[in-house]
Amino acid sequence: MNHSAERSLSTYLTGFVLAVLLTAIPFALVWGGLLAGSAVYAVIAVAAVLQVIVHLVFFLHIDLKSTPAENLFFLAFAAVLIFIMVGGSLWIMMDLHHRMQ
Amino acid sequence: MLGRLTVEALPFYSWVAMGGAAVTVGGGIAVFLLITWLRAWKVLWTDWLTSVDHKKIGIMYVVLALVMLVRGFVDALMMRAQQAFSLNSEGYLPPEHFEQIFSSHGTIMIFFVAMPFLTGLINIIVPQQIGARDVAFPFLNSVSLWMTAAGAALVLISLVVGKFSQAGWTGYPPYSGVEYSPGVGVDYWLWALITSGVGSTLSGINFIVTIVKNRCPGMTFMRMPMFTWTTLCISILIAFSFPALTVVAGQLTLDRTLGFHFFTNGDGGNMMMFANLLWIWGHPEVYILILPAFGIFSEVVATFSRKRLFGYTSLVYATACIALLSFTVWLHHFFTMGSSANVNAIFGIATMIIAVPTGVKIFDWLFTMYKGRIEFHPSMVYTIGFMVTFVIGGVTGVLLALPPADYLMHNSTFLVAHFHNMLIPGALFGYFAGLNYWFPKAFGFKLDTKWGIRSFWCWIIGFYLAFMPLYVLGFKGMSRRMEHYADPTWQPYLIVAAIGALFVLCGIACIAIQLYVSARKWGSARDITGDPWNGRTLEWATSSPPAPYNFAVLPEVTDIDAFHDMKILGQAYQPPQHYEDIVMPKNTWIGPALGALAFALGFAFVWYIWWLVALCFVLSLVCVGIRASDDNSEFVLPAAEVARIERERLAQISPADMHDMHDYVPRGAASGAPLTGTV
Amino acid sequence: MSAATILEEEQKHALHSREFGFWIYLMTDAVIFALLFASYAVLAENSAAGPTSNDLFDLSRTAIETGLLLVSSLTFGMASIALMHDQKGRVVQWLFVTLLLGLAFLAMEMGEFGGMIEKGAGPEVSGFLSAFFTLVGTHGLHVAFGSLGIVVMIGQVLVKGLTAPVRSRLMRLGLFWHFLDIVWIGIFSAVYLPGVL
Amino acid sequence: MEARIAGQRVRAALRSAATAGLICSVPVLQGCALSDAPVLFPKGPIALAERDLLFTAFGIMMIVAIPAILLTLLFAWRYRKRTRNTADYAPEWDGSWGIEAVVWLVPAAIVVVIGTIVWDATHRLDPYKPLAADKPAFKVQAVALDWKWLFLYPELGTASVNELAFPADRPLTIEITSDTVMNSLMIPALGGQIYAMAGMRSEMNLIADGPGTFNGRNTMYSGDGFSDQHFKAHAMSEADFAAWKEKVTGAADVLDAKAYVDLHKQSVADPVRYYSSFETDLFSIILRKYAPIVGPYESKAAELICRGAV
Repeated sequence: MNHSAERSLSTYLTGFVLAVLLTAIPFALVWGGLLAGSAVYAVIAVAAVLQVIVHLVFFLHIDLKSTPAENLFFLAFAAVLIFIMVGGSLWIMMDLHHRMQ
Repeated sequence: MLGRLTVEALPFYSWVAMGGAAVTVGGGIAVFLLITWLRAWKVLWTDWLTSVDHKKIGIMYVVLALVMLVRGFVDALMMRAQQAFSLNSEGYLPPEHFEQIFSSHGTIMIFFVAMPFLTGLINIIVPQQIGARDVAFPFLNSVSLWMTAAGAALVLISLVVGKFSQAGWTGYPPYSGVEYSPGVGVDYWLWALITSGVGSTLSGINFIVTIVKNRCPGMTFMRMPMFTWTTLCISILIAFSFPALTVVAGQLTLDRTLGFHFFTNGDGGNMMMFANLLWIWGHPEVYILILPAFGIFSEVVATFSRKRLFGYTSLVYATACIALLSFTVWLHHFFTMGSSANVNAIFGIATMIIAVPTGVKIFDWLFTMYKGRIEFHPSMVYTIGFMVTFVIGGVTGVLLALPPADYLMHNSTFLVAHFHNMLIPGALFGYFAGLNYWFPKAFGFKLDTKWGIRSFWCWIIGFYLAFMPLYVLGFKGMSRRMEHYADPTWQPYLIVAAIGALFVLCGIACIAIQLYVSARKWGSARDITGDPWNGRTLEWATSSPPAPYNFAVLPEVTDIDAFHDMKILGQAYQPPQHYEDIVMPKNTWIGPALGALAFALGFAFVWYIWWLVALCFVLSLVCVGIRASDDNSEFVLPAAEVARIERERLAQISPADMHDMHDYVPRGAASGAPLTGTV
Repeated sequence: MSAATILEEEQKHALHSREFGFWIYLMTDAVIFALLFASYAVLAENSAAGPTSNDLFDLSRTAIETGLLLVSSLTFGMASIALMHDQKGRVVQWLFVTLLLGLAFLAMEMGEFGGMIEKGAGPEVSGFLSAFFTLVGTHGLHVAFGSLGIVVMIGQVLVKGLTAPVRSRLMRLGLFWHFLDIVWIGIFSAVYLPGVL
Repeated sequence: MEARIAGQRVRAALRSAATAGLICSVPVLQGCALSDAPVLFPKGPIALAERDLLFTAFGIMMIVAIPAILLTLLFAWRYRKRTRNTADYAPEWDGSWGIEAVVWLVPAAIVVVIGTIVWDATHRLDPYKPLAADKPAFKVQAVALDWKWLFLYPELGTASVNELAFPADRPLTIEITSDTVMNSLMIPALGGQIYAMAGMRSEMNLIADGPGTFNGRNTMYSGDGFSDQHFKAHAMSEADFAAWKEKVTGAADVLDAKAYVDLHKQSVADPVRYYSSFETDLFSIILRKYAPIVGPYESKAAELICRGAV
């Protein structure tokens, strides 16, 4: 969204390397069965969130300073709503699931 | 060849169905003949249907809304009549028809009356209020209109070919699933929702961008008129809540058409997920309908109290609060599904919190009236009627937000009364206020006030008579959607409610008469200045109706009531130093074409005519492709032409037409002087 | 001002508006995917006596698909850099590479879907499979539209050159392509990896 | 001038509205006293507590609602435009911290109060919560069918259609499910309602003040027979209940798998029916029908019920 930002090769390569790492970790854990229980889910979730941030920063060039404020606002708003909608839905449906046994 | 479409689909199986079909087809033929008789086809096509002018698109939206209001109201009248008579009898409607009628009533009123009405008013007014020449995406605006019209057409044609849904406007599965509703009704409902939902989403995005990017110089966010603020908020709500409708309607369509198991009984479906997703859209939708009306009330109450709006900042924050909170309360539509107390209590409390900013708004309007000079224009009378009646709806809303009380009232007529109590005074009265207020802006002459006031009294009396009995019937244990009943003590209430519906019928007739009477004597009620009510915001700075470009020179703004200040400072109606060329979008046939294709695609999908589905899809892509490769979609209106139009306009205005501003002092930065105040 | 400069000014403003509008569209699309994820999470266990995710998912295939999409994000980035340096030929080359990667991804996904349906694990078998096919299929549909967009844009670059509207469209297409990669992160993290655990 | 005429018009219209309202309210007042409204005059402590919550919240909200309504009417009257209005006019007055504070904080305080009450009441009146009583709860299993209610009495080994009977001196625990579309079971005089959904088991606990007969119904629209999908709930004295039990136990019909498959067919306005016994584990089998598990059916009967045919 921002025209002046430096989109050098190194930005994309850094992003790519980080993304590969953050993909490799969860795949390796699951494939190799290196971890068990809820820890695996935690690692997958953290790696996913980090990788989303990596993509936003290095590929979509989101930047708190140079990205227009309205774009940041809508990104944040969407994040909050997705949290409310997905979190709320899961909470409601899990609760229902338990009560309907 | 024709999928499951056969002769059986034609309505020769009962007199009710034939009657509905006859009225629909007859209405269509009448309109066709009228246009032909007026030789208006060419004008209609070149000046209106293909137009990308936001004002014309807005007018077409409102016309669509008013036509569908009549259709939706006929449904209401038929339901009230049925229940007034059906004590221990079948009444005059078999269940099959009664069910279609209450389903289409809700669907039409929400999607094809309220949505187009508010979108139309927004289209006509918001670009002018922010001092812009157009919306951000004029072509997209035309597509939105025609998608909405395509959805409405799908509902209308369901009366003639096949049947409409019998699953209620919320269409809860598994009843709306293919196992229990195998016919085409639910498919019509789904495609009407999907098509018009796409239109609404595009409108939402369009108006966010318009308001964020197209404001005139000096108009900061905190100087935007309240109607623009509410429009911005609901555009955001539309953009972020309609995806939920798209998802849930898409999933139900997959269930019905391809045998998926999202919401089926068994096979791993979960019907409560439907309720969950539907209301993630549905609750914000309530505020999408009501907030623009709140914006209209804010404009009207300031103008007709001849005062600055009280608590502008407070109103802005209250609007934003309501918009955000509206995403956090959806579970209150299904407290009774058996959630645990924690879930119910938290969603109940979140719901009640919305009452706070809503209450604040009521008091802000109240104190705008305080120490004002109130003129009982129909818009203002609708506003006062709203303020009194909406409070009752708010109270009953909080009652329903108490989960244990909701266990008693859910699915009862109390609930029906409650949401009509929100949507009739809260939304519809606002749109009517807007219709009376902005009509001269759109058409250049004022609406008759006498018939306006009469329509108000019929509507409000009709409202109280129709819905107060339903509150009581809720206490008496009457469920909604009952085709007949056995309790004789219910009948008197239902008869009163039916009388209320007759009053509303008079209200609608009054509006029709008002339009007719005003059109007959339009010459004497001409609005020459473009500012018939001594308005305060920028839309009154343009002529009535505005030139295609709205503003010859974009205004500069220093305060919220921009035009009010211009009038005080003598800056209004002044020709600028020089005129400039103006870029305008060209009309295009692609908008109506896409609408027609969306209609055909929906129809084909409903009847499983797969070759037509594919054809429409490909043709739509072709249309989009033609449009996307057209780099020549705009033209330049030369400065000389602009100057001619403006000179003609200003020459008509004599000082006698202008409003006396001696009561007012300029304000803030606009005056360039410290406040003197005349309190 | 001449008509040409006014049109140019107007075009600049319009392109800004389009870029912002497209951003909002992406956010609403993100909500659509979020709700499809929520549906999947709710229905993931509902395999209704049919095959479960453990029976069906093949992580090596997922890993290759992930790699294809990730590399395609990088190659689209290369196209963006070439665009910045006004290297028309390079832009077309990198777009073409991206297109090939996208098509390879689609081919693998269709192979996966076809295999599952053949095995009697089509979307009509259970709530789990309905949600799976809808979520992953919607993503695939987006990739297909993105690929179509790349074809169109290669044509536009060749025919019209790197004009302002073409640049703006390429930038928006890039956003879309990177966005699809982000959605894919969600898919392998919420669908495939937990599915084989 | 115009304003004065408008004012007169408003007055005239107000008068006619008041008259119309009075005329219309007469039949209402005559014909329909509200003493039979089950929500307002409940017959059980649960419904009573729910109603009291309704009344309390309503009362508290009047603190804001009544001033809002009265002030609207008062201001509209006092500050109307007319030729000689002595009322103050302050066209530039647009804010007051005092007023803002009151209009934000008073409703907020009310929400805090009602919110506290709701948190407590929602937990106290959770329909799943077993009721404290001297005697153990009487358990009934309710199945929503098109368009009738089937009640199973595990304690008695009997079943009934469109009639629910239970001893008045014991709490009533109803397990609810559906063998059709979503329904909602409600007995307004005794308390709330809970959805009945296929494959899911929901629950409701109620208790009656004493013997009596109450209306119950499905409140969730479910198709053509919906209007007639109601039943009588009888809270019975010990003697009456014993007699009723006798009557049902002696019924000729038996609700075996085959009879259930027949009963499951759509029918409208069914008469009350009694079954002296029902298929073993019928309720669980109906639940299992929609929540399939891997493996064979546990019995021929289960297979018949789940598949509708063997």
